[in-house]
Amino acid sequence: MSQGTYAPHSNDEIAQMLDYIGVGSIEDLFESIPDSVMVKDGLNFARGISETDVYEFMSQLSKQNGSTDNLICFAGGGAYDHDIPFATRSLASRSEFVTAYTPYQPEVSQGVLQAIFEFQTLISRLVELPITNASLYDGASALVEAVNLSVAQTGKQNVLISKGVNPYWRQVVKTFSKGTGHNIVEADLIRGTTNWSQFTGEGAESFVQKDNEDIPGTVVVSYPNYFGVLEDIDEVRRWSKDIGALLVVVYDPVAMGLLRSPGSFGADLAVAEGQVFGTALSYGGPYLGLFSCRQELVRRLPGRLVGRTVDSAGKTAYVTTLRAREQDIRREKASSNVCTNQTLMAVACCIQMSWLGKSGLIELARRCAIATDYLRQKVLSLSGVNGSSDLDHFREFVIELPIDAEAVVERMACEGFLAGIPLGVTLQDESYSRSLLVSLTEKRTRSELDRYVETLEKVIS
Amino acid sequence: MSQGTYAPHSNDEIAQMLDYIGVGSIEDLFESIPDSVMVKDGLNFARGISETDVYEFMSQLSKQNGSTDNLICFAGGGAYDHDIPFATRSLASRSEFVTAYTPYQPEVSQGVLQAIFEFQTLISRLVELPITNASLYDGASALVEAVNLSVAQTGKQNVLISKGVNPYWRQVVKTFSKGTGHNIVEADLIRGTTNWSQFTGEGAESFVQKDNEDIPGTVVVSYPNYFGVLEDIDEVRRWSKDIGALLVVVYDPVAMGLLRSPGSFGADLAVAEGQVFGTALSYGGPYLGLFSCRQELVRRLPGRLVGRTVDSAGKTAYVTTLRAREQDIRREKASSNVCTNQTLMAVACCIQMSWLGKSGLIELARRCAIATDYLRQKVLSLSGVNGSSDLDHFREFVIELPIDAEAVVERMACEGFLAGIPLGVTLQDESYSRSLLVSLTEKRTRSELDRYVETLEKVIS
Amino acid sequence: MTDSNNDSGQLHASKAGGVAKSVPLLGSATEPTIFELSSPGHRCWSFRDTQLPEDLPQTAISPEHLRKTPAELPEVSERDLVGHFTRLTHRQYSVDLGAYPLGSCTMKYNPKMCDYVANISGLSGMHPGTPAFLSQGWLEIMVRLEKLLCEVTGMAAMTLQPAAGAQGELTGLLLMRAFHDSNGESRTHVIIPDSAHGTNPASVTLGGYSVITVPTDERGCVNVESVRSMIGPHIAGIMLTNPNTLGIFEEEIVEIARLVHECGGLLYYDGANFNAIMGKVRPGDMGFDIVHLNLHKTFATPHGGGGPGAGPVGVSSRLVDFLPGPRPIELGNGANEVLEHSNMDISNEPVTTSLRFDWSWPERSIGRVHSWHGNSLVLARALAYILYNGSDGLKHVSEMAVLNANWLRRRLSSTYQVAFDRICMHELVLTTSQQKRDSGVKALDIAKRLLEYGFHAPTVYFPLIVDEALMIEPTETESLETLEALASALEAIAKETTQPGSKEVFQSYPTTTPVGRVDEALAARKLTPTFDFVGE
Amino acid sequence: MTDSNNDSGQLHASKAGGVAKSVPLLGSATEPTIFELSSPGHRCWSFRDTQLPEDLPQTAISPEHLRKTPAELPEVSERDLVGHFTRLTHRQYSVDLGAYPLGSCTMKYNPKMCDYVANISGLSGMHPGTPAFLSQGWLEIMVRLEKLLCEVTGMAAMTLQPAAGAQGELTGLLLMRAFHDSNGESRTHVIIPDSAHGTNPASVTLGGYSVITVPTDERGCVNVESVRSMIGPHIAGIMLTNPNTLGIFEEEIVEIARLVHECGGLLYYDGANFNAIMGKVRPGDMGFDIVHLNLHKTFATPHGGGGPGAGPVGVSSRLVDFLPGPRPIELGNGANEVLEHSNMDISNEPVTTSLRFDWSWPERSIGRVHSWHGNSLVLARALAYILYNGSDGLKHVSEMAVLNANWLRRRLSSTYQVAFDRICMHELVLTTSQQKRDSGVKALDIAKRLLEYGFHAPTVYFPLIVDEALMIEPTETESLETLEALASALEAIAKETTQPGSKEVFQSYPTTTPVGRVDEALAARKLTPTFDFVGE
Ligand SMILES: Cc1ncc(COP(=O)(O)O)c(C=O)c1O
Ligand SMILES: Cc1ncc(COP(=O)(O)O)c(C=O)c1O
Repeated sequence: MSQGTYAPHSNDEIAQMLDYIGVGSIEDLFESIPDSVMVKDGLNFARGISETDVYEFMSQLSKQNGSTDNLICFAGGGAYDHDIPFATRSLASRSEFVTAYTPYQPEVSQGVLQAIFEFQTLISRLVELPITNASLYDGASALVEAVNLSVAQTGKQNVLISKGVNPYWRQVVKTFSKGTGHNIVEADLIRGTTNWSQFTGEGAESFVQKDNEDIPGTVVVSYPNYFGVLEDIDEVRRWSKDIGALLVVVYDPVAMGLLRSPGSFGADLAVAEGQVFGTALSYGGPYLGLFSCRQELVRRLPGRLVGRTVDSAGKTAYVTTLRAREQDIRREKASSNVCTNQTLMAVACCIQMSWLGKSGLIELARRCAIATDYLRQKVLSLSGVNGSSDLDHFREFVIELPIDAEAVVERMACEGFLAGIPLGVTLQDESYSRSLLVSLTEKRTRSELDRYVETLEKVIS
Repeated sequence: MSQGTYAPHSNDEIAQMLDYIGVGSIEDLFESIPDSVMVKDGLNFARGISETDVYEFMSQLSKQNGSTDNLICFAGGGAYDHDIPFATRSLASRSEFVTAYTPYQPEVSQGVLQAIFEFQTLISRLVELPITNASLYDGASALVEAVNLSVAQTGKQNVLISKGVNPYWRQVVKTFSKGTGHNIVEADLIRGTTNWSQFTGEGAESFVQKDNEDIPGTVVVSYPNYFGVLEDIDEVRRWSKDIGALLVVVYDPVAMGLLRSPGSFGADLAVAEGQVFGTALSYGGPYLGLFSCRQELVRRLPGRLVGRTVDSAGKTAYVTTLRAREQDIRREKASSNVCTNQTLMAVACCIQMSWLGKSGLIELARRCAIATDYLRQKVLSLSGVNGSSDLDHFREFVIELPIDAEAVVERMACEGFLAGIPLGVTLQDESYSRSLLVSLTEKRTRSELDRYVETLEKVIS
Repeated sequence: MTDSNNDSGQLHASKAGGVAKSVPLLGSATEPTIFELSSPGHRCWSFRDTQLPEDLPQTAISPEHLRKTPAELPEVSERDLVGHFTRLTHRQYSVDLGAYPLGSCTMKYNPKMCDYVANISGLSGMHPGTPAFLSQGWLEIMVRLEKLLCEVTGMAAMTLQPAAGAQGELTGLLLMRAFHDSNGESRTHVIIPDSAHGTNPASVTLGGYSVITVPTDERGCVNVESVRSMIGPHIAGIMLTNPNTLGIFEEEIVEIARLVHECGGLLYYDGANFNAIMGKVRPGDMGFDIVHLNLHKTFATPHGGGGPGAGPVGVSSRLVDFLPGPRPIELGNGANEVLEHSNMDISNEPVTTSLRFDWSWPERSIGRVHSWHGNSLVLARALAYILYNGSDGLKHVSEMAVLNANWLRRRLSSTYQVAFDRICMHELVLTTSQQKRDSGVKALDIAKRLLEYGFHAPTVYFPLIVDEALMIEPTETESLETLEALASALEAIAKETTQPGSKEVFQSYPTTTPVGRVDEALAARKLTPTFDFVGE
Repeated sequence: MTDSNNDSGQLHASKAGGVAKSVPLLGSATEPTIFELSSPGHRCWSFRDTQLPEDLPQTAISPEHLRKTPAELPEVSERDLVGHFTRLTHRQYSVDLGAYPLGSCTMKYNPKMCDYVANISGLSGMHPGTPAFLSQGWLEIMVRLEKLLCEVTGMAAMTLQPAAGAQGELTGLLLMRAFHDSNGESRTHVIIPDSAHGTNPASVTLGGYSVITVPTDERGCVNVESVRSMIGPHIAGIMLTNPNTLGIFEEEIVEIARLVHECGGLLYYDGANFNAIMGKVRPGDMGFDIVHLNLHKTFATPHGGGGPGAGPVGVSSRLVDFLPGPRPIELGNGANEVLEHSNMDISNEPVTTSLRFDWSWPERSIGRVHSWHGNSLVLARALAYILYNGSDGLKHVSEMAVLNANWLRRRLSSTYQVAFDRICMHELVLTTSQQKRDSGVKALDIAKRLLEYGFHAPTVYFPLIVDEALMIEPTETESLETLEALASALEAIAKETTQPGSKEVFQSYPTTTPVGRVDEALAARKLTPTFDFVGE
């Protein structure tokens, strides 16, 4: 403020306003604050500086980061280095989208409302489920909400989650289950795919006895899973239906250009991280939680929903609807507490999916798959590098290194690569300390892949 | 086009359209082109590439440049490294401003028209002359148009220009005078200021004899001049009025925060380079030619002029006016051939001047002057560096170096400075080979100035 | 003249991407959906030339995994894409177009500078899984922001993970739970005022607690006697917004804090109204144990049409160990280093492996609440905003926000009834129940009419305890001149309500907007949530 | 109720920066000027902390130079600044909102990619006085663009300096003059078709020549016999637009070239219509000696509300020595190196002092025509656009532009009279003289009515030789669906003109726009060119 704030008032105006209000000073307006707790000597940090100085400072800080400016990104694990076309950037940053509030007054908010309506349609088409909400915070929160909805719907506290689901998301589910009291049971993996037999197999009678109250009402599986592996979802749907559980499928939106959709597997709920469509890596946020479900579940839908209707003259109009579910009306009985969501990212996603279009989405997925196949063949042929070769993968895969994966990431960084996600860190499991999760997008060129392999060879030998 | 163009047509649509038109192929549409001159084997350069690849390529090229990203800029000479605040950037890049045409349909072009009207007002207030047009290409073209107008008005082909005017602009004036036949006479400088006495003094009788047909009808002077020096414009106005000449003052818009305006000197015409208000350095363009004049000259005004009027309901509206002057109506008798101008830069200028406001403009000019004074004192105290110390300067000054100025610029570049403009180059005059024009803006910090002086000392010793 | 529809090769006009009829500039037809603009074979996309093989090897993915029918995404050209979404923006009100005095939402002007900060490629182009040694810039941003927010709120530490206010609330309640658990206590209830925002009770439920509602007294404050009567060993804590949603500062906060603490409960501060008190009073000093802030309100992240936001949660020292992990921390001795040093004190060294900042897990952390580290770019914006304003500037922001609200209160109090007519903080709540009684014109009608006067409407029907509420928050960025215009408009509207037949006339408003009054009932009855699914 | 105007401290409502009444979204009041939004003491500005002295030493500038009264720039807050200019954008039609079929203007969709290219800081942050060794990237851009444009036009070399088409024309005419001068000839006249754009005759005059006008024949082409009769030793050259402004290709161009060359004249090509012929035919091959291009038309620089553009001028080999200086050149042997090599062939070396590119002055240069090097960022955009499209893509662009125009021609020919109804190139000219005769409705009225149908109007009353001309250029970026909608609108309008009383009704159009029909006569009569100066 040595420079100024964005408050316009001149000193004269302040004086005039105080006078009009009938108080002698600004301090008088804060009289109701007990003196004992007032801030006496001002806040203990620097005075304001100019916009230029602030920007300069933030730029300097940014230079302490290894970003895609200086590291070629092979890291994924839930966040992917996709291209964001200029048209998407330009449109999504238009200030009407950026500086609007939640569309409380539909008559002057048709822009955002229609964009969300189109977003809902696009995601529903992607996953082949009829209902999609207006966004949640991120993939993890979408999963939490899916679990909450499912538990509320089935009345069963037990939730069975595959360890093929993103480990951070599982942590978030566990954190929030401390409040709801859901019982989260995790299914281990064997060689990259979920070992459901510990619950469904011979030695696990409980699951076939339908009246057992420990039967989980919710089953969560990821497709592809965190390790890039394509599990058998048909099978999961079969037995989960048998036990009367709702199936939540975590999916990769980009994969939908090539792979089967949650809806086609008969999923009840589908959740995903929507960052891949039009949102920058952004060091993890703001991202975009995607949430879709079957029509029967709509009355428990978390978050906002936009519907089409008409105005007083019968003209097409859009409005947020089924609001009675929401916290502002239902309060402590609401199905969710979500209020602010990630609308701007949903708008960007809508624009980006429209930019891709039908053929572009397929091409995008193909390109990710081609790059994955190319790199995987090459990397697995390096001596000392191992990995499963018999599983179907999409866009990411795990390699077992002869040395610590964190060390490899560090050394590869010196050569200009963000080599991947060291699984020992994300899974917090020592047995994974030599495992590296490598991810691909359409941005990676053959020469980058070739150099990656060469550099990796050098680094591990 | 291996990737695509921005033309939307599908192959089906193309076929359908050809059919509808009644031709068999695209080629049939080009039948009227004589076969002998048709392009046969296609154009001889590469096929299209993706947007991403294009951007990447251009970025790579940009890295071959020494820009303000890596060189601290002390160069001026008509283009200045001013800050462009974020609000200005953001507003001036709104696509309605960017992708509109010349406001031919005022009913749907009030945005651009009002912005130009405000721009005209701002520049007129700056220079204290009532008429300002909607922009010209750059400072040089504004000067050319001023000379053309003046010659047309006075009927006198002789034009007297101070060598204190930007040498490149003078070159442009001379280039275009080859068509108009104006006779450009240049007045030399003595120690930084124009030596008018060669024309007005004792030995130059012609100027006092009013009936001599060699009397120039136009006198051009720069304030501050190219060397940053503040000349005595009152004096020029006095004798130029005596001989019936119109006075054109070239000014620095930033200086108007501190210095007297062209209008206050009684100038008939005032022209400037408007880049300083909201336009990036841009390697020289697009910039913004500012053109103002007295009311009596409005019927000869080059370029567009926006005026206020009303619509059919009496509501305030803006429209381009006095169009009968312009080339599209007056054709070979038009006062100028200007059609496309630099509207977007005029809009940016309007926004930027509003951002500065009354106090900001003064502060901006003050800051330039303070930095100039600070650096000038320090640099002139270096041994081996000389410069005039008795003249008034604004924002730039010339130093005489003990070695070649181009060599100094080269060496200073290695230390991270764009040290200035070597005058031997711009004036194409060997006698200036050791002269360096050093310029300041509000962006330069004390530590940058101090380091500049230290580095210069090192470099010249 | 040819009948164009009988002509060959004609397509439906609604498919035309280049028609701007829906733009209010030219009238206000319906803008077709992107699906209606779709035409087979049109496209925007181009991908970089990777030099990789054209085809996916058959072996790569087994056929049973392959999708049978492609997702029907629209097929449009870039020109039509740009046209469509640009036109949508012309159908959207926003802060950048005019005042947006939505109470409880703090729709202030958001500096463009922050947009540019969020676009710095070294920030936006960072993968969140990048190891700490390569993320020192981001970690420093987070550590600095945490320290500054701690100073502003008077708390000991803060988690930056929560993505919005509501998520912050729930995080806070889980911290409350973890605290009581760690003391071996299982408390069951949380007290909430009847004026509270809906997210508060919803969060309490999700936190596994039951809500006890405390009524508001005649001065617009929490009834302290009621609180006194409610407290006991079952009380986990109390959630307060202060100033509360009536725009009134809870004067008895010290006493309330004493009461709640005495019974072993914790105080939760909903910081959605923090814009009123920066540099004037700190939740920590008032006795609050847990605080969430809405960075998208007070710290000027634009609201994006509904989000994103960020809802950092600060805690007093006894709760620090429970914070979500991982937390960004500064290594070395000077814990407060980044705060004490001048803002410009950053190392200009190139990226190195020497760590100044790192991640750490609090000892008894409740766990992770976000997929990654929170809404990082929102955090960077907030830091930039705070640095620009500085300690003095933030205080000025609050002072001006409160000044504006009080000016409006004074001005409007002769036309409308102010729900609690006393000095308010950053917002004021009117009740139009008088107007409703007299003319049948409702708060919603007045809101719709205000749109036609060139303003977004205030919040209506909240807080729930005020009949026919109009909740107005001008924010500090609106000028006196704008307040004057807003007040004049509201006065003119009040006058209009006194005209005969005003009830019906008002129900027809708004008419000058792209669409007229929207049929919300139909939307719910005949649910049509996508272009494909038409409800019955 | 209080009368608000009698209340204390009230300000005029038009000063309010936060009122969005002028936005068509909410109606369409008048937007106050920025001067009316000004209020003493409001401000946006903040400047960086330079640590320099606060005060300007008295000695620095003598008092007689100091300005006495400060310029009355407006005093507004950033919030009000942003509000005002954002509202202005809502009062402005643009390509991004819808079709803009202005004939002769090539208002195509401009890729956003180019905006981002122009914003690369290593391009936009370059001082134009930077020595060549530090400008290798920029020089390479210029050299590459020149070579590509030479290939597209068939010329030997090109100057990139001219800032727009008209400046290109004049530069070209000065080149013509220099050429004749160098041959010791002083020719006096330049032939121009009566359909020519106004800049052509104006440029001829400024080039010191006299205009001879050649009429258009019944096929819409230059009358070759007339040309034949006009030529002689006084003819400096001929200026042609091809396709001409009627959208028709000059079939006799080879013969015309022969005639003009035979008499020692030069052929000047006005490239404003170049969008029609890329990859199909080259001016150089047709015999043109001098060519200007409008990069802001064909090469997709957005028009910016009236500019900037760029008007490079290409010449045949005998004119190269006269080009404006300095020119960017590639050093070393491979003169065509940058063209032949793949696009990706650039050195990734850091900035060095080794020169691959430099500036050079043509031997007999006419001199400089721009303050610096031309509108550089426009040049960078054009290069990016050409690289994206490639040789095949540019041809496709022209083909689709021509296809679109012919589809419209075929479609509209049954409703309106096409001025010259034969296969056209990228644009077509209708005449509405029939409508005017029948109903009194003028081309201008039809244009205004079209606005209400959601389209920008075509160019009206140009070319001058066509009575009641409507000149339509759809460009290649509009889809068939949009053409269909445009045609339907024009057909519907034609039908409307046949209604009784249509003349008066049409004069009232447009009514759905922010302002109605604008009084142009009043604007000229009572000239008010600034907020301060009110004409009488
Ligand atoms: C008082 C109050 N509390 C909490 C919230 C919830 O914050 P968010 O929308 O960020 O989840 C809001 C937001 O409107 C609010 O006004
Ligand atoms: C045919 C023709 N020639 C020349 C020009 C002049 O070009 P500019 O406006 O770039 O000066 C135009 C522009 O409208 C034109 O259409």
